[in-house]
Formats: sequence, C-alpha cells, structure tokens
Amino acid sequence: MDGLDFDVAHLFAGGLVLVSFMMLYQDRLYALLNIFALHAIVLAFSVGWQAYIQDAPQLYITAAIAIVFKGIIIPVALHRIIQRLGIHREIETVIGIGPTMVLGIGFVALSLAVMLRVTAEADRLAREDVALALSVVLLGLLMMVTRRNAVSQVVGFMSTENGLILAATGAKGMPFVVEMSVAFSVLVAFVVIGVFLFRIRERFDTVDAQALDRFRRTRE
Amino acid sequence: MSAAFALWCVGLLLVAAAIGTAIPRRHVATPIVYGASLVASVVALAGALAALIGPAPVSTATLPLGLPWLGAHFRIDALAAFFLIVVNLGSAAASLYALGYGRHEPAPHRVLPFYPVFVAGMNLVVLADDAFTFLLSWEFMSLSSWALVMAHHRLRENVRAAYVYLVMASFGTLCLLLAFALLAGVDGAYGFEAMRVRDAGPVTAALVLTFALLGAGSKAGLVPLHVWLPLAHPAAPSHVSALMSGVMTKVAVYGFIRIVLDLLGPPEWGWSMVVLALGGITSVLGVLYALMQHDLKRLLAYHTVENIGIIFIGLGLAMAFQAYQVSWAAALALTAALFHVLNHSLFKSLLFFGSGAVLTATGERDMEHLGGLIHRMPLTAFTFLVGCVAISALPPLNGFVSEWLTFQAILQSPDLPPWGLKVLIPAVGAMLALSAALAAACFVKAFGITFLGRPRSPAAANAREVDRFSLATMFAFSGLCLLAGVLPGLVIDALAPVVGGLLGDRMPVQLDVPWLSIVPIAEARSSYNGLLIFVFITASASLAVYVIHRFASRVLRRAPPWDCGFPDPRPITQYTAGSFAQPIRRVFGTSVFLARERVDMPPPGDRRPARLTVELRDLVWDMLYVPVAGAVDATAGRLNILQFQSIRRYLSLVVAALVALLLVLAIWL
Amino acid sequence: MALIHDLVVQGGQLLLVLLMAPLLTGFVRKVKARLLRRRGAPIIQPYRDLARLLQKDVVLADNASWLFRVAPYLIFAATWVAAALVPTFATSLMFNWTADLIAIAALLGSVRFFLALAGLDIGTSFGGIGSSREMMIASLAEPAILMIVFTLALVAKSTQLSTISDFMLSSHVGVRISLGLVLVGLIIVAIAENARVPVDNPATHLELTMVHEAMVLEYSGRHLAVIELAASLKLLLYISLIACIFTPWGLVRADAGLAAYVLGSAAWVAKLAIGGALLALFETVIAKMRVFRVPTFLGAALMLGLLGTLLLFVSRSL
Amino acid sequence: MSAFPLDLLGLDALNAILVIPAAAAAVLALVPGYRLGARLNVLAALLTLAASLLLLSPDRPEPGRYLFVDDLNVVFIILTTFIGFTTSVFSATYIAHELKIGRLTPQYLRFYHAMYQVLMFSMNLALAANNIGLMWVAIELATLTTILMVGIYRTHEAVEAAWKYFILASVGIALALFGTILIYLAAQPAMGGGVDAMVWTLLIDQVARFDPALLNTAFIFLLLGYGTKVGLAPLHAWLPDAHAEGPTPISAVLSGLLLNVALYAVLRFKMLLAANAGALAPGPLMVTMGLVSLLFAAFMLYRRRDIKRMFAYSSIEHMGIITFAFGMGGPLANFAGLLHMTMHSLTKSAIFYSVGHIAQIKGTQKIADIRGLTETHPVLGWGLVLAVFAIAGMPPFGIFMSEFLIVSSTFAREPLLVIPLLVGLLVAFGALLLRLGNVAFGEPLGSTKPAEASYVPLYAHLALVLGAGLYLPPMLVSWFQHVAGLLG
Repeated sequence: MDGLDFDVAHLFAGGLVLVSFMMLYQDRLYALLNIFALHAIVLAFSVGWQAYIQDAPQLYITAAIAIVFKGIIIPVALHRIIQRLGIHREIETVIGIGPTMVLGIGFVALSLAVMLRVTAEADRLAREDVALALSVVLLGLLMMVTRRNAVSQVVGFMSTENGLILAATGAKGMPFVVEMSVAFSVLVAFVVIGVFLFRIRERFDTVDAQALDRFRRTRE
Repeated sequence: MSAAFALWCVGLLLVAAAIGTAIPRRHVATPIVYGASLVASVVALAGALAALIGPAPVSTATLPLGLPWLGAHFRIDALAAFFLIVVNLGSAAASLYALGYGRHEPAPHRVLPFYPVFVAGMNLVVLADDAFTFLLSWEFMSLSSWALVMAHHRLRENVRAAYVYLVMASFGTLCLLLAFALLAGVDGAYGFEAMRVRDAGPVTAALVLTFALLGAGSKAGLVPLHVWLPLAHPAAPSHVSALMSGVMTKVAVYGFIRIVLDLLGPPEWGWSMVVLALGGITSVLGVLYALMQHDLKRLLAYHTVENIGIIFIGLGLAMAFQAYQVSWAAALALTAALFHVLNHSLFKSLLFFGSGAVLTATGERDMEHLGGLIHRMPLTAFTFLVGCVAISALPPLNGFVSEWLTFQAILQSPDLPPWGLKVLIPAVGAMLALSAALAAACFVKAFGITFLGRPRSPAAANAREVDRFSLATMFAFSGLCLLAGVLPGLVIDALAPVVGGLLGDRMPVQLDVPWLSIVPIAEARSSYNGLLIFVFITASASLAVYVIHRFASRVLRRAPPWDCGFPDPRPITQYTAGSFAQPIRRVFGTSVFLARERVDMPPPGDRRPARLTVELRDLVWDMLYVPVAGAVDATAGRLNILQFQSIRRYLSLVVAALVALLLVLAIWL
Repeated sequence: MALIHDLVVQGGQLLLVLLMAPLLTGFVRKVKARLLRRRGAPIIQPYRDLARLLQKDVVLADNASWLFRVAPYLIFAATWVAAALVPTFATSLMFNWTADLIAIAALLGSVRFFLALAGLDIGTSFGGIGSSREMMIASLAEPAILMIVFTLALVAKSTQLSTISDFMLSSHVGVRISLGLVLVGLIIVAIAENARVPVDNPATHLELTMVHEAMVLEYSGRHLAVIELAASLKLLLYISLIACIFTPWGLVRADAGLAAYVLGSAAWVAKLAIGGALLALFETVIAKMRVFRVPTFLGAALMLGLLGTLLLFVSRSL
Repeated sequence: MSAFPLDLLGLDALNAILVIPAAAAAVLALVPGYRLGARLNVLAALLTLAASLLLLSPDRPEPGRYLFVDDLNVVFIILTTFIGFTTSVFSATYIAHELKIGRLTPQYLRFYHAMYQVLMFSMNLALAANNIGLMWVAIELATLTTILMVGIYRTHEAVEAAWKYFILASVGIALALFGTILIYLAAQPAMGGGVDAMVWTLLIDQVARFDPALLNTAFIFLLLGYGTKVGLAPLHAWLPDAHAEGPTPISAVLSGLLLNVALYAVLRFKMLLAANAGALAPGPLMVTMGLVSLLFAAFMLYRRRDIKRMFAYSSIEHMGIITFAFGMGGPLANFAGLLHMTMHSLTKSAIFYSVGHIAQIKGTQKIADIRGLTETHPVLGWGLVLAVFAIAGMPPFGIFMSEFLIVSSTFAREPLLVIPLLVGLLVAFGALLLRLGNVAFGEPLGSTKPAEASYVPLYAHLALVLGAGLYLPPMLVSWFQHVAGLLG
C-alpha cells in the first residue's frame, strides 16, 4: 500500500468530511442541494479510487450510481419539488449555525478517538476510511436533528448514507457493497416519491417538520 | 388419602367448572355444578380427615405439567391434611348453601364457571409441593375469586373493588415469588424438598420472612395490606364471600406457615416480634374498622381482618418460643393458632351464610334498613345468634377455647430472655383482650340492629325465611361450633400430628384428662372444661325455669312497650348501627380514624330536620395507598409528554443515546 | 364416700351463694341508708321484692321476641355458674377445675352479651342507650380484668382460682407492688361491672344516666325477679372473688372437718359484710361520673393491669 | 417427510419458505378481485407454514453460504409462518369489513396483499439468512413494506405515523449497517476478505480470534440499529403511532413478528460476542435498556386513550423484559427470554385480533367509548379478558412461566435489579387491568350489533399459550436450552 494510493484515498475521505461541514453551514435550501450534489460527487471519486486500488470492478458501479443518482437526479428532483410545492425555502435551525458547527467538531473528534483506538489491527486505509465515515454519519445525523425543514432532514439522511457507502467501500473485499448502495438508493427514492406522491405539502401547509407537530394532539 | 386421590377430586371440580362454562344459563346448571362441587368437597374432606387422624404416611404425586425439568409435585403431610379439611369443610358448606342461594343469582353465567375453579385452586395450593405449582394455583385462586367478585360488574364499586383486589393479589404473588426465589437459590431448585434441605443464611432467612409476610399477609389481610378485603369480599355473592373470608384467608395463613415454619430453618426471635406486633395491631384495627361499618357484609369482612390478627399473634408466639427451643410452649401457641383457623372458618362462614340469607330475604345489606328480622326469620336469627356468640369468644362455644389457649400461651412467655419480647408480649396480650371485648360489642350491634327491634324498612317488614338448603348448612355449622367448643380435647389431639410435624413437639394428650377438660400445661394445672360449663348452664337454667313455673305465676300479658311512659315510638327512634357505635367511636375513633362529628342544627322555627354527619378517615388508605397511586399518576403524567414530541426530538433522543454510548466506549476502553 | 362429701360441699356452696346474694344487697342498702342518716328498708327487703315479683304476671311488649323471654334465664344460669366456681368458704371444690379465672370473666362477658341483646330487642331508644353504653364500658372492663388475670397468673403460675388462693396462703408470696396495682384495678372493674355509683346509679331510673336499668326497663314479673337475683349474685361473686384472692385466710382446704367448714363460712360472711360496708361507704362518698369520663376511669384499671404485668415480666429477669 | 410434493419441484423446505411468499406476492399483485386475493393470501400463508413444518425433520440441511437452519431459527421460522397464516385468516374478515365501510378502496387491496406476502418473504429471509449482510437487507425490506402498509389509510395521522416510522427506521437501519461493516472489519484480519467474512456459521467458529474492542463497538451500533426495530425505550417513538394508525393485521404482524425478528438479529450478534472471551459482556447495556423500556412503557400505559396504542406500549414493555432477560444471561434467564419471545408474539397477536374486531364493531378505538364487552359480545369480550390476563403474566398462561423464571433467576443473582423489574411489572399490570375493567365490564356502551368476526385465530393462539403455560413439549425445551447455553 504505497504512499500515493493512501494519500489520495485519505484526501477524498477528508474532502467528504469537509463537504459535510459545508452542508451544516448552509441556510438556504437551494444552496444546500448544490452542496449535497458536490458531496455525492466527492463520494463517487473516493469510491472510484478505492475501486482502482483494490481492483474491484463492481465498485465502479457504486461510483456511477453515486454520481448519476445522488449527484444529479435527486437534487434536481428535490429542486423541482421545492419549486412546484412552493416549499418554504428558508432553513430554520434549532440551535443556530455556530453551536451546530461546534457540536460537529466534537462528533468528528469523538468518532476519530473511538474508531482509531478500536481498529488497531485492521490495515491503515480501512482504519482511516471507517473513522472518517463515522464522522460523516454523525454529521448527517446532527444535520437531521438540528434542522426543522423536512427536506433538510432528508438531505441529512442521504449524507449519512453516503458516509455508510464510504465505510463499506473502505472495508476491502466486502461483498454486497453494490447491493447495499442500490438498496439505499431505493430507500432514498422512496423518500422523494413519498414526499411527492403523498403530497406532504398538500396534507400539511409546509413540509416544515414543525407543521407536522400540530397534528400530534389528536393522538392521545 | 393419597395425593393422587385428592387430585381426582380437583379433577371432578374442574369438570364441574366445564359444565358451568358450557351451559350456565340453563336452569339445571346450578344444581349440577354446586352438587358436583359438594360431592367433590365432601369426598376430599373425608379423605383429608382420614389422612390426618389415620396413620397414613406422607403421600406424594407428580404430574408432567409445570416447569419442564421439574414437573408439578403434590404432597399431603399432616399440615396439608389439616388445611385440606378446613378448605373442603368450607367449600362443602358453601356448595350446599349455594344449592338454595344460587337459584336467586341474577347472573349465573358469571358465577357457575368460576366457583368450582376457585375451590380447585384452593385445594391445589394446599397440595402443591414445589414453588411453581404453589404460585400457579395461588394465582389461579386469586383469578377465579377476582372473576367471582366481578360477577355483578354493572355496579361501579364492584369493578373498582375487583381492580384493587387483583392488583393487591398480584403484589402478594410477586412477593411470594421473591421469597421462593431466595429459597431456591441460584441453581433454581424450586422443589420444596430441596428448599427444606438447603439452609439459607440469616440475612436470606430474614428477607424470605419479610416477603412471605408481605405475600401471605396481603392475601390474609394483615393491616397495612388489608384494604382490598372489605371491598372485595362483600362484592362477591354470599356463598363466595363466605369462602373468601372463611377459607381463602386460611389458605394464605397456610402459605405463611409452610414457608416460615416448614421451609425455613429455626426462626430468629427478632422476626417473631414483627409478626406479633403486626398481629396485635391487625386484631385491634380490624375490629375497630368493623365497629364503624353499617353494611353487614363489610362488617364481617373487616372482622375477618381481626381474626387473622389473632391467628398471627399465635404464630408469632410459636416462632418466639421455637427460637428459644421452648418447644412445648411453641406447640401450645401453634395449636392455639391452628384451632383458631378452624374456628374462624366455621363461624365466619356461618355469619356470611346468615348475611346471605338476609340479603336474599330483604335484598338489603345496609343495617340501617333492616331490623326485627327475628320475628320473620327465626331460624336464620337463631343460627346467626350462635355465630355471633361464637365469634365474640363466649364460653360454651369454640371461639372462646382458641382465645383461651392463646392467652395460656401468652402466660408462658415471661421466661423468654430478650427485652423486646418482655415488653411486647404483654402489650400484645392487652391488644388481644381489647379486640376480644370489642368483637363482642361489634356483634351485639350486628345481631341487635339487624335482627332485633322493629323493621326499619318495608323490605325488612315482609322478609320471608330462606330455603331449606341454606338453613341446613347454617344449622350444621352452628352444631360444629358448639361441638368444637364443648369438646376441644378432640380437636387439640387431632392437631397434634400437625404441630409435631412442624415443631417436633406436641401438646400433652387431652383425651385422658378426667371429665374431658383440657389442661394445656401439666404443671400449671389451669384447665377449662367446655362440656361441664355447657351442662351446668343448661341444668341451672332448666332448674330455674322448673322452679319458677312450679311455684311462681305463669300468667303472661301482651301490651305496648313501657318505654318510660313515652307514647308509641316510631321505628325511626330506635338505635341505629351508627348511634350504637357512637360511644365506642368517641372513645377509640377520634384517635384511630380522626372521627369528627358535625351537627347541623336548624335555627329555631325552621322545620327542616337537624343533621348529624360523622366523617371517618381511613388512615391506612390515606397514608399509604393514596400517595403511591398519586406518585404513579404523577410520573405517568410527566412521562406522557414524551408521546407528543416532534420527529426531530425523537431523532435527537436516538443520536444522544448513540453519542452517550460512544463516549462510554471511548472512556472505558 | 369422698365423692358424696364433695358433692354435698359443692351443693352447699351453690345453695349458700344463692341465698346470701339478696341478703348482701339488702345489707349494702341498709348501710347506705344508715350513712345518710336514714333508717332504710330492712335487710331482708330484697327477699320480699323477689317474692312479690314472682307472684306478679309478666307484661310483655308486643314485638318482644323469644330471645327476650329466654335471656333472663340464660343470664341467671351463667351468673349462678360463675358464682359457684368462685371459692367462697372452701377452695378446690369438685367443680372448680371446670373453669379458671379467664373462663369466669368470659362467662360474665356472655351474661353482658345477652343482657345487651335483650335491651335491644324491644326497639325502644332506652334499650339502645343502655346496650351501647354497656358495651362501651365492657370494651374497657374486659381487657382490664384480663390484664389483672395475667398478673395474678404470672405471680401464681396458674390461672386456676384455687391454685392462686393456695399460693396466696403459702409463705413465699411476699409483698409485691403489682399485687397492689391489681387490687385497685380489680376494685375499679368490680364497680364498673356491677353498675355501682361512679359508673351507673343502681337506685335511680333517671333516663339519661341509667345503663344497667335501661337494658332491663321492659322486664316485669318473674323475668325481672330472675334478673335482679342475677345482679345481686354478680355483686356477691365479685366481692368473694376479691376476698378469696387478697384475703384468703379462713378458706377451708379440701376434706377438712365440719368445724373448719363452719369457721370458713363464718369468715366468708364476715368478709362479705366488710366488703358490703366498704362498698356502701365508697358509694356515699363519691358522686356519679359523666358517661364519657367512665372510659378514663376504666382506662386507669387497664393501665394498672398492664403495668402490673410489665413489672412482673421485668422483675422476673432482674 | 421426504415424499412431500415439494421435492418434486426440486426445492428443499428451506428454499420453499422463501419461494412461496415471493411467488404469491407476484401473483397477488395481479389478481384484481378482493375475495380471490384474500383466499390466495391465506393459501400462500398455509403453504409456507406447511413448508416450515418440514424443517422439523431431524436431518437438517447443512448450513449453506446464504441460508441455514439451526435450533434458534427453526422455532422462530415456524412461529412466524404460523402467525402469518392466522393473521391472514384474520385479515380476510377484517379487510372485508374495511371494504364495506369504505376505509379501504379495492385497488389498494392488491397492493395490500402483495405487500403482505413480501413482508412474509423478507421476515423468513431474515430468519434463515446465514449471511449478516443478507439479514440486514431482509430486515430493511421488511421495514419498508410495513412503512407502506402503515400509511395505507392515507389519513394525515396515518401518513404522519408512516413518515415518522420511515425516518426513525432508516436511521436505525443505517446504524445497523455500520455495525455490520464493523463486524466485517473485525473478521477481515482473521478470515480474509470476501463473502466468508460475513457468513454467520463461519464467524461463530473464528470469533474467538477477533479484536474484542471492535466487536464491542460493532455491538453498540447493532444494538442501537436493530434496537430501533425492536422498539426499546429511547428508540421506540415510531412503534405506538405505527400500531395505532396502521390496519390491525399489520399491527398484529408488527408486534408479533417484526419485533421478534429484529430481536433475533440482536441475539445472533450476542451469540458472536458470547463466543469471544475478551469482548466486554453486553449484559449491562441490554439490562439497562430493558429496564428503561419496561419502566417507561409501564408508566406510559396510564394516559393512553387509544386501545391499540396502549397495547403498542405493552409490546415495548415486553420487549424490555425480554432484553432484560437476555442481558442477565445464564441458562435459566436465556431460556426464559426465548420462551417469553414466543409467548409474547402469540399473545400480542391474539390481543390485536380481538382489538381489531372490537374497534370495527364499536367504530372507534377510544377506550372511553368501549364498555361492557363481556355483556354485548361475550365471545370477543372474554377472549380479550383472557388475552390481557395472558399478557399481564397471570398463570396458567405461558408468560407467567417465563416471568417466574426471569424474576427468580434474577433475584437469586442480582437482588437489587429485581426492584425496578417488579415495579415495572406491577405498574404495567395495574394500568392494563384498569383499562380492561372499563372496556370488558360495566354498563354496555356503543353499538351492539353482532360481530361477524373470525374467532378461530384468537382462540387458537390462546389455546397454544395456555398449553405452553402448563406443559412445554420436550423437543422445544431441548432446543431452547441448547440455544440458551450458546447465548452466554
């Protein structure tokens, strides 16, 4: 595992964490979607590079799915949904951007501390990938928790899945990576279709997760 | 009688239950079900008597049911045989009584299926020989009695009574489960045989006793845990209340004796203080509660609490003596307790049958609407009177003998060294004496207000005598009360193998004492002869009657009552249950129930009647149960907001849990 | 031969007790009258009252039940049996072993039970007042007497009256405080049980104060005679009980000569006279208490009994 | 058993329990009529049940790379197919009524039956999967189908419940995937890459040589991931709404089977950890989560107005008890946990059968509006009473035996732990009985028209639970004891 391969893989994984931070920073929905497209592309590069160094051809399919599906189709679809349903484009956060970022840094530190100490015996690249992947997952979850808009929650969820794809590709020779990425894509597709098909907007004034809360009272 | 034979009787009972479930509404179902349970109980009673008196060795039986690797064990030893007698005597009487009483049952489909199951459950508890079967049949008994209490479920308070009952019953079962878990130890040896061999350390033994006391005490009705009893017993049909009060509480006492005296090793003297104190407080509080009631069945239910207190005093004394190896005194105390178990099941069932008869005849349970029933129901009145005399522990009858034995046991206790007992036992003796006296007052009130005086309502005015089955049962039990009172030596010698089995020593043989009197302790030579007292009283009474009718005038004239010259008083001026208890309420009630009387006197010239209201507070309920229920309700209220959170907050819960665990991992590893 | 002798002595006690009872009541009334500087009715007046009542016919209330007519005989029989069991001039008679002190107290309990029921039977408010107050007094008197019995039993190691009196006669009784407490307690209970002055006024029919009289208000003729006789029997029982426990001198052992019996009965009659006189003196000195001060009065007796027992329990181990 | 027609099709039993539901799903998706669809559904479920019974034969197929049968999953496969069958019978009458009152439109029914069979397929796959990745995909598929079924009524409560269920389940599934990846990473140094590192039977042999720290981290992710599907306390939020808003057959399947399948997955990984000596025992973690769920659910029962939501919380409570039992460990507690899982799914599905019909008869799920059932509908009312007694742990039903073993084995080893356990049990019992008192007894309220309900599934389950309470077949006992030993 000579230096160059490890450095490039490390660059891409680090890049993905950086993009996750950028997503946390956004306060407009459209900007958030663009950043998410970037997130998918960086993931695709990382997976492609892993495919190259592990010479596992099926990983290229995952990279392709990442670019086409999550890079292009999903952001465009969400973009059009926001336009057609006239969804409220301002992102309301629960605890403000600053504290979210601090929390994000804390999560990354935690995942690095835990993962690096735990995966002592695994090979260097796998340890790196899994640690950074856990950071991306935690950042995705943080985004879901601290944003009120349903769409931003969906984007948070998708970035979590990207983290998982990164971890899966990092583990050398893991079967089913392609099947899992397909499964995730189906899951995400369900989300987008669900939002559109069930016309969440029609049922509730805005897709604002808070609006959903008002219908709690009926369920004692 | 072998254990298998007993199981066949239980099987017959279950068949009767099946019939009751299949065709409850048809008219023929009542006689079949009660007839079958009568036959089963009588057969089991005969078998149990043979097992107790005859030299039959201990017999066991095993069924493949219950825990897969243990199976269900059943065993009849002397203790089980005696309690089988108590259970089946009570159930035979209740079934015979129900043959007549059952016909007026408005909802037979809710009583017939569960009555035989209830009797079968009680038999099984006494027969069980391993923890799982014991608890299975214990809960079986509770469930079927819950269903019977729920029989008239249209009344709101019956549903509430059944609810309180089953929650307390399951609390009791969980406590017993903990006691058995401790006895079984880590490797889970749930058979009683294994538990007897395995001697638990002092700490475990103390814990086992506490849980046994909580478990059996809640079912028997020891004071802090008695609140369900006066709610549940009256709500059930009368023959079931008789069974619950007279017999189920005794099965609870059996549970306590089996765990503490049989499975556990020799007791510490400290425990006996707890049992004695609880017994004393229960007996006094029980009878004081009873005095304040004006509902006949609730009065009898509260009074069961008093008699359970007396039984536990006997048990406490037995444990105290056993702790110091004064085994002959322990034998005396345990015989007194077991004798009272038999007595109480006799006269309490008799009184409940009487109250059932009154309920059928008048449809009323409230004493304020009864009165003068002795004229229209003379036979029921006579048997109820015998029951009242017996329960008030008056000499010729059986109630007095067991109390007399308990007093003799108390008198043997000064040579017990520990200071705690030296102070506690006289105090408990005083409480026992006080509760005996108050019991007499309570039953003068019960009998006087219900049967004597003038009818206070039209229902009481045209009551009719009950059917012959009920009367037959009541007369049979009155006879038994008299027999046990007059020939106590017989019962004491029958109890000897039971006491011998448990404590290793027994009371001196009573039958060869001259003139059939009983001398519990040889050197003290204080003796009591029920038969001679009975003969003397009847002889002198008949002598007086003969002399007067021979020499004095025999003329008799009817006239309106003298009543110090006041004009003919209306029935309303009679003393009621509340006014009869007023002096005693003023003496004891102000401290025990915080009794307050408020008089609302109208201004002069205003024609509306004055109103006297008495409010009593049930301190146990207010101090223990209301706070607990309040705490549960408050916690439920506070936690309830978690149901109405947004998705984001639920997600933050998940993320928080994940981060917390990761932190733990980071710190620990 | 001994059997007949015992039978004769026991029969003699039964008859003697029956005959002396009205005399004792008459004597007490005579002494009270003399203390009030009145001549008072002759001592044998109670016999005349009984004879008069026996001749008069019984006037029964309309709704009186069979219990009302049976109760007087039961009350009389139970009291007579209890009185017969208490040693008067001789101890350890043939029938003394049938019952000990607890049984005698319980017999008196059943007397009270039937009397209260009889009071409630006619359904007038006076019967109710009498019975409820009687049961309130009983609910304190009975535990008091049982605690007294406990103390005596602890001292004499048995609850049998004959054993207790033999023990009292024997040398090693010694002076004990608890016996003093018990004596005072027993006197208080005796006064309460026999409805004497501080608790209840036997002489008056004043509605609000009477307890015993209220219960027997509706009785007349021979029933009233029997109940009056039972009441005086009970008074005799209590005085001879106190005498036999605390002043057992002159009690005849079993199978002693005729002279001993004469001496014994003389001593017993003297004790009765002294007891009656003291009672009369006490009644004239003290006034009647309000009904709800009686519980404290009787509570004192219960405390004395409990204190006596406690002292004995404690002293036993010192 | 070999002469069964199945062999003609060249399938052994193991593949049959997967192929039949998959095929049925495809067929049902095309069948237009409701009545035919329902009958086909029942037939498919019956065939799957028959196939699963074949697994009882002693000569089991040796474990393949993707599917296998051992003592643990044979019981749960049979249980799943049996309850799947009885629920399909119940759903036939239930859906017929829903159609009549128009709450469901016919074209949704094709979707409903197809999804039902897909759910059966995915659950059988998850149980029989030997590959932990395949198990993950199967559970994911099961989750998705139930999410769609919960939202089938398309009222806003239903959609909102489905949305909540979807987001929470997806997060859970993501965490579970991360756990699976970590297990693979732990297996890689000892077993080399490729599919072998994910085959459970191979993993269990080699696990002693894995790095214990990584295993513990993986177990945390797996417990949180699959724990969301089991409905343990901090992760339970989706369960009450999913039960209350979805159609009742789905609640029965959800409560009865899906929770068990998720917990089965957690057990698979606990067996892995138990085999590795160094791994920090997962006991304390599971015990705490179990107790928290038990106490939380017990107290939440008091304020519930909706009868299905109340029994959903009762499921959380029982899952808490089972996790507590497995957390305690030891042969007795593990045996009790397995027994409790089986008994709970049978009893809870029986409860939902009766609750389903009651809600239809009374037209409401509000507890306050349902009263006096044992008067108006005795068979249904007493069925509910018996079922609630069974779930409350009253003898002679099966749950009493498992609770008896759990409490006594815990008390003998860790006396202090029993206090919260007993408080939870008593509080839950109090709440259930309080509501039962109102619903089943008292003056009848609401409509009293006779119910055309199917009582067979309800009383079949109760009979089984009653039987198990008194006598357990020795074969089942030996399997459970063997697995209890493995569970550590």
